[in-house]
Amino acid sequence: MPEDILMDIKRDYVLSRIRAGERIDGRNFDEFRKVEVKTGIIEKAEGSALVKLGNTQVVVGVKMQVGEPFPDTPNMGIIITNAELVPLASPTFEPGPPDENSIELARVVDRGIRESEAVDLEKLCIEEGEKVWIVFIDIHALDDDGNLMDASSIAAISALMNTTVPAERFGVGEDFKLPIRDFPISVTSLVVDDRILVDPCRDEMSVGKNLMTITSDEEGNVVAMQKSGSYLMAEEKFYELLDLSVAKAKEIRENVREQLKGGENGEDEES
Amino acid sequence: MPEDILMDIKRDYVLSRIRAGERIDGRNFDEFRKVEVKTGIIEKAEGSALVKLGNTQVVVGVKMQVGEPFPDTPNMGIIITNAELVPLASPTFEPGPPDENSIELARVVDRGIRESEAVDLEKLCIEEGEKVWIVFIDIHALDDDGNLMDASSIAAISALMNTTVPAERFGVGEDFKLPIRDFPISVTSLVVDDRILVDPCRDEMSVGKNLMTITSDEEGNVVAMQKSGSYLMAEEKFYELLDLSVAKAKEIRENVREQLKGGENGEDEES
Amino acid sequence: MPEDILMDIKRDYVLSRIRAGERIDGRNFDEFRKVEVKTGIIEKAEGSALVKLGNTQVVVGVKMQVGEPFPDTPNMGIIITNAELVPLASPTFEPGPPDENSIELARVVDRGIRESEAVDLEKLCIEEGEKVWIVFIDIHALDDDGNLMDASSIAAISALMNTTVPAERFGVGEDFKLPIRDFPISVTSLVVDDRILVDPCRDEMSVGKNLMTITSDEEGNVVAMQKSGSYLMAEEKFYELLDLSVAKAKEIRENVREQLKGGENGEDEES
Amino acid sequence: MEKPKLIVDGKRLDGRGFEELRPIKIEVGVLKRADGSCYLEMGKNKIIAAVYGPREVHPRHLQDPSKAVIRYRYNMAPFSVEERKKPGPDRRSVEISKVSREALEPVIMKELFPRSGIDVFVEVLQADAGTRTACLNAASVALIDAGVMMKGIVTAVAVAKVDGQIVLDPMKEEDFYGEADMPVAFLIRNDQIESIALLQMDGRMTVEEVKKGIELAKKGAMEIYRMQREAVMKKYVKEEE
Amino acid sequence: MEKPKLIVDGKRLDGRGFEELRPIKIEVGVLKRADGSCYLEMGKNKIIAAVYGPREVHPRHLQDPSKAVIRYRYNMAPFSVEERKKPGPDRRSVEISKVSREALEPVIMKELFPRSGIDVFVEVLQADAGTRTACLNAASVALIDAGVMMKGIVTAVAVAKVDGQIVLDPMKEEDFYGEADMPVAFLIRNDQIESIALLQMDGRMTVEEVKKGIELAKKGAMEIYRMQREAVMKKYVKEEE
Amino acid sequence: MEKPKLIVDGKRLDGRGFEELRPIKIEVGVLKRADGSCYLEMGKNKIIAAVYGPREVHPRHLQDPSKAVIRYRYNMAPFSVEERKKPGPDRRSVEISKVSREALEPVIMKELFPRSGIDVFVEVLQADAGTRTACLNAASVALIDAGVMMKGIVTAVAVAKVDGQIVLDPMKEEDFYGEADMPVAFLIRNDQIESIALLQMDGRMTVEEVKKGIELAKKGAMEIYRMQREAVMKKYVKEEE
Repeated sequence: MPEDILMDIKRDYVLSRIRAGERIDGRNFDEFRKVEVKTGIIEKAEGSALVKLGNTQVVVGVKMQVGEPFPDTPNMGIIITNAELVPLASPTFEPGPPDENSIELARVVDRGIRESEAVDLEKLCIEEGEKVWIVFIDIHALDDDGNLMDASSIAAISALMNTTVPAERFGVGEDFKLPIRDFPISVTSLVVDDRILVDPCRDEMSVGKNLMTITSDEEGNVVAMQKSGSYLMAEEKFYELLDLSVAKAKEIRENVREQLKGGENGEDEES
Repeated sequence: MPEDILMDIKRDYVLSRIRAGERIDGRNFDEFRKVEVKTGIIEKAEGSALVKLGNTQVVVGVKMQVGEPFPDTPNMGIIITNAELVPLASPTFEPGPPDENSIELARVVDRGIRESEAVDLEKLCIEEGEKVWIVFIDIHALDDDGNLMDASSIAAISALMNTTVPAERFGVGEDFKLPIRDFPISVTSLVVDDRILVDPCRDEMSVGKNLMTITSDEEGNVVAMQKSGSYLMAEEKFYELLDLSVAKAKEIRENVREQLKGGENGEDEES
Repeated sequence: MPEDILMDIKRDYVLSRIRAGERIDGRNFDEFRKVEVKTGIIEKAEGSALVKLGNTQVVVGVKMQVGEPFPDTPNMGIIITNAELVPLASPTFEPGPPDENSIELARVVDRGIRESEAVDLEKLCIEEGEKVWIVFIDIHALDDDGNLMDASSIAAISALMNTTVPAERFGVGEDFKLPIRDFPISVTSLVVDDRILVDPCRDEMSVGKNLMTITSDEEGNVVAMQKSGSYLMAEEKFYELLDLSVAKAKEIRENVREQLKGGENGEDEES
Repeated sequence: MEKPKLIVDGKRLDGRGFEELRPIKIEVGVLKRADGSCYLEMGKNKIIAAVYGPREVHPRHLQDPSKAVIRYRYNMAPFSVEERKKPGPDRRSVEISKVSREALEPVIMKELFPRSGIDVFVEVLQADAGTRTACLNAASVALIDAGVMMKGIVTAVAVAKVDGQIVLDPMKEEDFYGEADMPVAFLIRNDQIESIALLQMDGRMTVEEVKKGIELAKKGAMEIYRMQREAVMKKYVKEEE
Repeated sequence: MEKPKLIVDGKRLDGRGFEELRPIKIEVGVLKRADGSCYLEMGKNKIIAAVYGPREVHPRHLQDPSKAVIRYRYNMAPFSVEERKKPGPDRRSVEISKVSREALEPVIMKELFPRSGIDVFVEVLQADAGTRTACLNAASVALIDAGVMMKGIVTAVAVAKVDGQIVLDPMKEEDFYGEADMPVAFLIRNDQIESIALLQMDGRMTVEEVKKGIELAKKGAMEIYRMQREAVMKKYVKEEE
Repeated sequence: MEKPKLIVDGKRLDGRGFEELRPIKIEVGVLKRADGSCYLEMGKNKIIAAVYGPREVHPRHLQDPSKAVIRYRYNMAPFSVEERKKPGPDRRSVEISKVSREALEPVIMKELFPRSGIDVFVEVLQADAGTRTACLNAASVALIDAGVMMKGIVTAVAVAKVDGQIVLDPMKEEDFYGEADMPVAFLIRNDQIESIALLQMDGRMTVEEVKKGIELAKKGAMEIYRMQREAVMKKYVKEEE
């Protein structure tokens, strides 16, 4: 009961601020929280990244194995994306097999990477129809303070860019950097009444989970979209979201790109 | 509570009618509901059939794959029968892995087909000890108004008779009709007091689930039997059931055979 | 409620006796219940043993299969130990997948056998890197009157000593006795206040599950230890346990060895 | 498996124009046990939907004291696709069930049925691209057939980008080889599209193409909406006869 | 694996006549923790059965306010068969558990124990054809040992058609290569067979052969029934000494 | 894969002496959502621990009216080891979770929080031998950070027998090729080792070596204990600034 009341108070507060044209943490409506990216943090993984989006934290690790290609794509590598919403990351996550939320998270991140063709899968063919590289992208949530989706997307592409294909260990040639040719970025917004709140934090989501995720590629094409949450969205609102999301993605992409290049990834340099 | 009362009233009504020598839907005690069979309804399946038994509806689809034979029958194909009591078909079915009822259903249908040797499994050997055809018989309940068992049995053998082995698609020769050499028919009855109700509808089963299924082949041999339900059966009652079931099976078999031949299966003709 | 009261009374009684320097069944504190071992009781298994430890009863069956070795030990056979705490054995066991107790049981028994190198795994290599023997040790509890752990350990090593490798059946040479080169024995004690109760029976465990299992090999080396139960153990108490357990193991080992040699295993003689 | 040309002489592989739906067939009230039901064909898709409820929810702690709990289960029959599908939910069907439920939840007047449950079960008997939209269309009709109060009808359709063209209601080859696929569902009330209830997309489209796709989807949805209404009407007319 | 001749010179492979049971051994009260228990051998089958209850049912919503809830779990030890069996229930054991429970339910006087549970757990330590009937025989004795009130004893046995002959209590080769297998259980009261509690069959038999099989099963069941009674008696006589 | 020499010129492969720990780094309060948290590195092990509670337990029948219910979940990230680990608990992690929980249960003052739950979740982000002890060290600190009342601090470390020597805090090669591994946890209160909270061992050691190992573990644990205290202090000093 007390928890319910707390939730009610929180929701009322968030709504009153929104109606006053403000967000509770003082951000502009189209402003992301601070994005911090660190790559190469898991030496045992082929690639890895820790992303902080405000207080939200996600680690993505990339592992690679040699396996058989799918029959209908005999000359292409395989991507398998998995998300674990471990109970460490939120009081609402429970141990157990993936629920619909972690499945949706994994699949939307996967689509951004897959549809932007960020990974050059043909270069991951070892022997046509017989042996290809399987890329496991494992999303591991650490702290869910809202918008795990975008934190995971950024962590996933960053980890891929950090990945070295361990060909030597598998006895199939020399190690090489995973061939990456695009940089998809997802932008998730909360739709509240007539307002769009980009990168909602968890307290903001106490008003409802009316989310829209739009992922775009380097050239500003849309590569994945997902309406998530039980709500109805006005058509015009969607068009507004569309333009906004592609614009914000560009901004975040530059920010992340800078960090990936930057000297702050000491551990990354050696690889 | 109201549901319980409704059930009580229904049971009392059914019982009073039975004691008066009548069934609630006016059928004779040894009378099946109307049987309607349509084959070839799922073009993507190798064979299929929709069976209506009164309001009870079941679809069976047959899919085939190439696989390894069992070590002790290296020159024989494999039949795998599976039943899904999906929650669409009855307010009492719940989503989840197969429970004891769907397992029993699948296994009894399977035994009728297997023990009558309806499918000539030796003709499904592609390469002895290496490659054989696997026949997947998937029973999909749509509407459970009682006696899913017989509806499923009829649908299963009808779908098998409708099946073309997709040898070309698997690159192992030319397509051919699945070799069928028997026509097993199951007859399920409800035992109430001293009465035998053939092909019970669901309302009749409100008096208890005292069922007996007897499957016989074209020559009137018994190929499978299953007492199902928590009850005791008098020996003489069983002998009565035995004779009755074999006789009814003959009748149903002719009925179904007519329909399978008949022109009403437009879609079936091309195959 | 009545059950809780019963438990309380039982616990108080056990504690009062212990404080009076006695065990409820009159045993000395360092005394095992009677150990009875019968081997070869399951003719269809490659090896088997039934162990009674007082009223506690466990059957272990050993089955062997041919399979692939682990990549990092290409010339060694594989041991897989599994325990089923079937609901037949205790009112507190429930049907279902192995819980933490049965997993712990299997793993501690496994460690005793594995770490003492009781089975000469190199002799179970059929073809390096390709084919090795897999030894399945299945622990099947029948009656849990306390200390399933030691009953299972004794049954496991006894069953292994009873095992014939079925090479002929698998077409890889002649049958031979499973090569055994050590005789690990676990000793489990209950720690109550300042007292150590070796081989606790179930009623004694009503005072708590403060257990310590110490497994030693033929030469008196420690090969496995497991503190089990939510309690804190004084360091000196542990040293006392250590010396005691190794000494008791020696005694039990001689006892079991006698029985395995002895004529009382009629069925064993033929193998 | 090389990509075939999907548009030849301004026509699609099955002869349709860009803005043309596949043939649709809708039957209402096809099941006896369910409170509402619908059989729907859309091209080679064969869908059957059932609605149970409002009914009691077990166990009790799953009840919501303020409104009905909606369940939506999208399920494919093992024989519905080329390669036999293992029975039971996979990751794809879990996701589809989620977004489909979320499309219906704001449309169903849940507040009218506190503590109760409304279950929507949809079975794909044969799949041929666009199953999630076909299922939603069948589910909407089954909900009406069950007498569940709603703010309007949910109608869904996919659009795709195929050989550079935005086309309506892609069939299997277009889905597989096309550049993008975008399933959309709308809330339609009084013959008016009111809002978007479901929206997903994967592939690659410019922002302009997405907008064009939405416009095309609206056009397609209105056509389907009319067929949904007609099917419902036909049943009730028949019943009154 | 060619089918061997199963009947030679009018005798079965193990030397038995057509109407002869395999050797049976029954011990009552072999487990301490269970409320009732029984160890039974029938040929090479080695079975152990335990009964718990009547006892409380958890969680509560599984209770039946008007009678006891019966559970029956048939389980094979991994080492009980030639090829190691993966632990846990498979489809076969689920079906056997169902029909076995349904054979006992009408015999146990469930109404005497409302809200409680009676659990029958049966482990197959070694299997050699006819395990389900051997298990039921052991379960019946364990129920008596537990003091559970029953309308009589359930006694089970299989018959088979083997090389054209109807034979009693088939062993493994007869089960595997034979033409038909028919497990039957009877309710026996006051030394009289009253009714059929379990009946299954697979294979191929004429109606006449089925009837002949039932007659033979009755004969076999009566023999087993006497051994069940004797085993129970032996225990209680011993206890009184 | 031949066993390498693990001790060369009296030094271990990574240059450590026999009684030397790997470098340790501890950070407190690294997560926002959790009530207490800790990030810990020990050699290449990277561990993150979170504590939730005392909080309500659902469903109710899992509550204990007399004390808090403790859960402990040890989990390895799929990318934490050389060969990708399938997500979800395996037998090893179930056992580790059990003995770890049992080490903390007698130390946490559970009686102060009847009906409530205290959850300790520990994720291994990278594994390099000794994860269970590193996890317990992180968990202890997270419990303090969450303000959970305890009788002291639980501090854990492993010792091993390697090329005949008893060494402190084995790293991966020593664990894999060594003769024995013995993880130990102590309850430490007022700078004093009070008792043993966890003890496991596998390998082969004489009784004397086991005793020597315990002594060495105590030495190592005291060092870690000081680092745990320091890390906690650092956070609270920072907060007061």
